[in-house]
Amino acid sequence: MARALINVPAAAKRGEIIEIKALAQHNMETGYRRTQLGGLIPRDIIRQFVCTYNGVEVFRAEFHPAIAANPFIAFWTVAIESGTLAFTWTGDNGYSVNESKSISVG
Amino acid sequence: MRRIVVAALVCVAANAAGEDSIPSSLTGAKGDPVRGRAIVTNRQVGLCLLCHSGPFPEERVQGDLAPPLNGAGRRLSEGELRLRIADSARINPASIMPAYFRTEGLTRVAPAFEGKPVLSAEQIEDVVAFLKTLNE
Amino acid sequence: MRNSVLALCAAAIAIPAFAAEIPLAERRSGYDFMSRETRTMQDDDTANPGMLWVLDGEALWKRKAGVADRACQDCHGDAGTSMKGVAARYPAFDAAHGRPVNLEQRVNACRVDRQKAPPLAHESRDLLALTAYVGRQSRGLPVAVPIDERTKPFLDAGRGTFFRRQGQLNLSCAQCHDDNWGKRLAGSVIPQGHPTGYPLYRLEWQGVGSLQRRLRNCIVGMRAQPYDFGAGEFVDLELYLMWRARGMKVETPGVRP
Amino acid sequence: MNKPNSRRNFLVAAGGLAAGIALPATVAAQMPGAPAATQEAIRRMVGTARINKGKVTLDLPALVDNGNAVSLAVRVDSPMTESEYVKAIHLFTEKNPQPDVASFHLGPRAGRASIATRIRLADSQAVIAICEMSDGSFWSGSANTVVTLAACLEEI
Repeated sequence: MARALINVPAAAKRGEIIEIKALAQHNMETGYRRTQLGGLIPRDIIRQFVCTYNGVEVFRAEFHPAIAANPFIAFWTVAIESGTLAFTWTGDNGYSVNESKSISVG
Repeated sequence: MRRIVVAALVCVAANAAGEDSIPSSLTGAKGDPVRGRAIVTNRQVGLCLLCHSGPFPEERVQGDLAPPLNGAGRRLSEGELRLRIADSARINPASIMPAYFRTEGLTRVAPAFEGKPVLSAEQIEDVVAFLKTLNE
Repeated sequence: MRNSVLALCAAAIAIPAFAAEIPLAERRSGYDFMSRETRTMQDDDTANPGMLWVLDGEALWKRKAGVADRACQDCHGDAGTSMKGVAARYPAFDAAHGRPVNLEQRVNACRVDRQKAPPLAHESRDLLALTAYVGRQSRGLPVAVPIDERTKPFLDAGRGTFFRRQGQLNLSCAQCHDDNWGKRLAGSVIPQGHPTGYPLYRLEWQGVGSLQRRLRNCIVGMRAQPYDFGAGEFVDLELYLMWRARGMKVETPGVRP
Repeated sequence: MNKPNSRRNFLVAAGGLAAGIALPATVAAQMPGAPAATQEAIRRMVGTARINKGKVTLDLPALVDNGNAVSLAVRVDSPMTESEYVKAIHLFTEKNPQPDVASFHLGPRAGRASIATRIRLADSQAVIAICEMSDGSFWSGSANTVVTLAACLEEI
């Protein structure tokens, strides 16, 4: 099933600054909500998002419960060479998702 | 308590169509304007600010479906306010304003609210007493 | 006597023209009442969280299911062509049931009859995903529910529900969405209530939901007893709402506050 | 369906946190006006460093449709070169039950010091962005927003 939706330009010029958008499927349960019976719903969130470019970390984010459900993040990176952008989301209860996109830089 | 409510409901029903006022208190006593203000501004109890606005600077979001409550106490007598809250359909059958003290003639009322008026007689008297203080 | 006549006259003057249907040219999607940020969320497929459900729906469309071991695709082929415009025509008359059925019911009929699989639960992720995926194929196309002698009685029943006052607060759909759209109910602008984006991602839900879930929200707000998911009254109301939105563009998956 | 009302619980929790906590004077000097819990969270992130005003632009709609997903963008005035770049951007709120929102780690490879995300806001309040530069300096920007509560909720 769709765990994430990532948008990276398929091709870019060397040195071009490209925008990357990533949307992950996750409820981001805050840990502050209660059921109708009054019980606290335990926190269950994505804690970290990492983007690597040919193995080198170019962007990282740490999330707290105030990040909206189905976390969306947009950021920029310089297209330096052809290769792979890898995305990793990790979080509570062993949550871990890996996705990758290839980019051709000319 | 229950007897008072039933008696008061009858009292509203006895108010013939065409009259513009319920002159006497639904409880026989004066309401408390401080409690009335709390009811008016509570979105789950009075619901007033969903449609009306009024002199409540602490309430950021107020509705504009219905006339502002400002000056309600100057425009309308206590009895006129009481009728408009209890059963505004008597003044305008097409009004969007719910009848706060009528339980008959309603359709598909949720079980949790079946047979209950939106506000009790005491609460309506509190609201009337509060609205009467709105002179500007 | 004279007094009561005068009072009646005054009452008559006080009654505004009410419950008039919105002229076709003045209809506006709920999209038009949203903030720029929320509109952007809907417009940009890479930022629209509803697209996560659409992607799930695409996977389900291709996945074999049931005793028949058949996928939607095995009968319908590429959804991009076979499902184009379909959601814009629902609810549609179903001969087997002798009444209109909505898209959720259509999907489930296929599952039971063709795939020999159990029906998907109302508001389940899979049913929302499949309807979002099918709905997505009609994006940009005009809503066009066919009204004929078979569907007309159900359309009229739905119209009746739309104008009927209900609940402890004694409100009708029409009082808000025909008579008072554009005004504010507390902080929220009242839209006209055109169901052009369903199933849609509602920020309030933090997820995707069906039109019937949304209708239940309104009915609970009126303090009325909601109809059960899939109830005939609900489908008739859906049919009326879609007819009322005829010609407007499908936005699925929409985003709303 | 068991859908609890998140915002109401959020608000209750926020009220508890807003109760005053005595703070060292240095922290209060870093972010005057911010509630104690927010100041405390900022201090944990930046230590005792001075926080300058400026260089950080926080885009937040003045009025939001729903506090469950508020679009937010941060831009920092930086050339983003090997020698001068943004290391991190931290977001804090004033009235959420927990003031920390997120931290974003950038570097010269970002090319542009700009991020966008969507956050939850329990109530109308200020959001604060603090940026850590490659030279070790801290800069801040903030924005206020009014959160509209939905009129018709699923459960009452």
